[in-house]
Amino acid sequence: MDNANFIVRFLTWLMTFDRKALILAASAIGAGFAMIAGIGPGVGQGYAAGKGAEAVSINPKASKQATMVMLLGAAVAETSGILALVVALILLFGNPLVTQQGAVLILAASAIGAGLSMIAGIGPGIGQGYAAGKGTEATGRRPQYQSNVVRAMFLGQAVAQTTGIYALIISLVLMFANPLVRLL
Amino acid sequence: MEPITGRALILACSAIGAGLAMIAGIGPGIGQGYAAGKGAEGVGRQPEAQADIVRTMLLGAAVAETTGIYGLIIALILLFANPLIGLL
Amino acid sequence: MEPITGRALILACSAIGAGLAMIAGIGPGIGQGYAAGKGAEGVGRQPEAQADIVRTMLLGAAVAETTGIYGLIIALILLFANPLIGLL
Amino acid sequence: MEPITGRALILACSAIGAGLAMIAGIGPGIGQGYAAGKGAEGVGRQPEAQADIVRTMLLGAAVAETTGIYGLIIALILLFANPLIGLL
Amino acid sequence: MEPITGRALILACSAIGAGLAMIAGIGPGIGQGYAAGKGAEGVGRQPEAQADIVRTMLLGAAVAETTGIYGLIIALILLFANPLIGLL
Amino acid sequence: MEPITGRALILACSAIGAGLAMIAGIGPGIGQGYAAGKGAEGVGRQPEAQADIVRTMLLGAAVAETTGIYGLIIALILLFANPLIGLL
Amino acid sequence: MEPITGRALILACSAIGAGLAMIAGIGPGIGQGYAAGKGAEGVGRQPEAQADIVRTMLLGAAVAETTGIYGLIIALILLFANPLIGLL
Amino acid sequence: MEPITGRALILACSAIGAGLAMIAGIGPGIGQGYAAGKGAEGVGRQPEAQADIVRTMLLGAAVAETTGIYGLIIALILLFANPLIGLL
Amino acid sequence: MEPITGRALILACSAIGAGLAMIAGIGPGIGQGYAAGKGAEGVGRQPEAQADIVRTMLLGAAVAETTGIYGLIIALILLFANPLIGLL
Amino acid sequence: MEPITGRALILACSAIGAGLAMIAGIGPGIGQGYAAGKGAEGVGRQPEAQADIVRTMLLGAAVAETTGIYGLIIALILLFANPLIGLL
Ligand code: NA
Ligand code: NA
Ligand code: NA
Ligand code: NA
Ligand code: NA
Ligand code: NA
Ligand code: NA
Ligand code: NA
Ligand code: NA
Ligand code: NA
Repeated sequence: MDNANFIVRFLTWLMTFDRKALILAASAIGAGFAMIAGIGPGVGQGYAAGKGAEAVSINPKASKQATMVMLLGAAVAETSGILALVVALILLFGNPLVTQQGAVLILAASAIGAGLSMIAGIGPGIGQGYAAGKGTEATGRRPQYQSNVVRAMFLGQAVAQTTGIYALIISLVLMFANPLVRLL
Repeated sequence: MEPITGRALILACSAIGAGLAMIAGIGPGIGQGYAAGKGAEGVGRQPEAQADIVRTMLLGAAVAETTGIYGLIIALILLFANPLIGLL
Repeated sequence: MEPITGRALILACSAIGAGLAMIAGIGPGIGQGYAAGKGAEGVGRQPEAQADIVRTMLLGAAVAETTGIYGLIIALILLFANPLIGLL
Repeated sequence: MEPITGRALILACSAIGAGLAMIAGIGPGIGQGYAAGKGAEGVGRQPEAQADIVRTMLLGAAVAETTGIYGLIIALILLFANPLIGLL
Repeated sequence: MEPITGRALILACSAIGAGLAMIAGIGPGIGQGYAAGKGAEGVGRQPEAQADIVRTMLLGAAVAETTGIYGLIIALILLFANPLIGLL
Repeated sequence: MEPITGRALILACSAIGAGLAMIAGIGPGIGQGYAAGKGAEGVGRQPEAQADIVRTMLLGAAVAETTGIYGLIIALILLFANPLIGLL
Repeated sequence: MEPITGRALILACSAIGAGLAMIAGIGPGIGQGYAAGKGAEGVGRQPEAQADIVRTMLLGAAVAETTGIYGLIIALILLFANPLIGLL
Repeated sequence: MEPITGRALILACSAIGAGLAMIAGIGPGIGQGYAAGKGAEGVGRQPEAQADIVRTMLLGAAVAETTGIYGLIIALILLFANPLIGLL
Repeated sequence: MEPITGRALILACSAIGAGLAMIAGIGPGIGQGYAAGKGAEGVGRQPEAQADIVRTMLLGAAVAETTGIYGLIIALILLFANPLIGLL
Repeated sequence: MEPITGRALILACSAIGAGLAMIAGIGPGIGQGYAAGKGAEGVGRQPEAQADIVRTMLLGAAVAETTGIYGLIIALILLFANPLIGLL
């Protein structure tokens, strides 16, 4: 043991902890990583808010319609933030990894991987918020084309959501249907 | 000699998790600042619509705040009502 | 005490690698959202060109999706068909 | 010989958590700077609306500050009133 | 008990390296999405130039894809033809 | 032989925490630079409003500086008046 | 039993270093995508200048590719001609 | 045989902390470059206001430099006058 | 049995340091791509000024390349002429 | 058998710190590229003001370079004149 190198010593030290403790400690870090996704909706919805204020100043008559499109688009942009919050809450309150069979090192690392994966949500959050802002702007300028604009906005936002969904799937697989444990 | 317990390891990692969760605050900060800039621009353009412009800016900014609040809540849960200790 | 095998270490790091690979998804999310916004703007300006605008937007968005798919593929390989285990 | 205790590990990780939490400050810095730029632009264009522009800019900037304050509060809690030690 | 060998450590770190390499995909995703947006805007404004616009957009997007492909290639090399094992 | 004590571990992690806290400075740097650019643009367009433009720019930039100062304060506390040592 | 040697540690960290180096690819991806968008926009507006626009876009994109290539070269050196092993 | 002491660990982590602190420099680099671009644009449009434009650009850029300087100071303190050693 | 020496640890961390240094390349990639886009736009609008536009674009891009080169040089020093080994 | 000494650990972490410090180079790369783009645009629009535009662009870019140089200096100090070794 004294002759072992620091990597083996560190891993052996990790293994002195209770199995559950190791997974739960990693879950705390994973939950923190997942929340970073919140950058996306924050930037995107803020952009939409700015475009909303601009639209109201350019065409005060259309302020109701512009504000409604802003809120609709911003609601879609919230998705990644909510998904990340759900993953964090699962890790903290309903951790499925603690009760799973398999090597503890893999399960602990899966908690961190599940959190890292959710960071992808930054992208859809920013992008959908941008679309919300542009939709708001267009509606403020020509309220008569609101339905065309909103349809194009929603379609584009749906396309922009995909990588956030991929990340959610990987995160759920790591937490609930971990294939790595079976590869051992 | 008191060895490091599993409970201590969880609490130590919770400190890091709480710090990571706060990074979400980058987003609302950027977004709301953009809204502030556009609001100021709009108020200069149509001072008579100031009330509507500011109301829309604040409404949108409130929506943009949520993920920063989510991060704060997760951090507070990790620090003050750590549920992981209960799962141990 | 549960022993650590090399195989377990590889699979553990594969879980983290899979999570890291998904971060690529930030890019398509931002880019396609930009395209969505420009598409919505264009449809509002030239409603008669709606079909062309939306087609171009979707074509460009499909191109922008690829690196997100690459990240997904690498993650799926790490999780379901881990080739590193075979190299051990 | 005083070995590393669980308490020490928590406090060490709290130092890292406090540093991570401060990173949130990137957001308000960018956002409020954008507002400052738009405010300066607006004041140059409509000097007669200066009071309205600056008031809106500062109101929006105050809203944009919050997540930076959240990060600071979490860091101060970790450093000065560490609740994790009490959970040990 | 089978101890951790150097070979296992290299393969474990290769999984992390492969994940990191995929992060490059953020760039093409954002850039090509920008091109998609500009393409959609252009097609709306000059429908008669649609062929030229889309061709230029796709040519530029192909150029922007390269570094995402580099990242994918490095990840595939690490996973399927790991040269580091041969250097051991 | 002097082993690594808990006190040393806390101080080592405080060095990393101090470095992390400084990263907040990215924000004010970008934001204030944006304000500088908008201020220069405005002064070129309305030289007669130079005093108002520069005053608004500097006021906004002062607001944008705060989170960078927060990061600096946390770093200085970690380095010079480390309260975590007292909690040990 | 073959333990982890210094050589193995260097090669393991080289895998991580190679992955990190590829992250540089974010830059050319964003930048060249921007150029693609501006090129498509320009071709739509001035179809008669298409050759000049595309040539300038490609020239600028070639310049923007370099740091992505640097990252690729460092990764390939780490993977295929690791000079650190020779320094051991 | 000289083992790793607490003092050595603090100094090692100080090297990493110093590197992290420098990352703050991203901000002023982007911001001041934006100001440079806007200054160049303004000078081209209003050559008669060149002195005012450049003075405002440099004043704003000086303000934007501060957080980069803060990062540099923390790094220099960690490297040359490490106060953490005194707290050990 | 050959254990991990200090020399090996330094070289292993040099591989990671070299990878980190290359990340600087994100900056020139984005910036030069922006210049490429603006150059293509300008050439489309003022074909008669093509030589001046391209010369200015390339001059500015050369300036923007420097920090990417700095990162490359530090990486090459770490890989091929590691001075840290001499300090051991 | 030569174990890992404190001196070796400091030098190993210095390699990582040097790599981290270079990341600051992202900022000047983006910022100066923006200036390059604006300079090229300006020269196309006002060829008669080329000298003024380029001079302002280069002056602003020089200011934007500083934090990249700071990062380089800290990296060179860590690699060639490591002061932490003297503090051991
Ligand atoms: Na997508
Ligand atoms: Na929100
Ligand atoms: Na793509
Ligand atoms: Na806020
Ligand atoms: Na490319
Ligand atoms: Na502030
Ligand atoms: Na380049
Ligand atoms: Na500043
Ligand atoms: Na430069
Ligand atoms: Na500078």
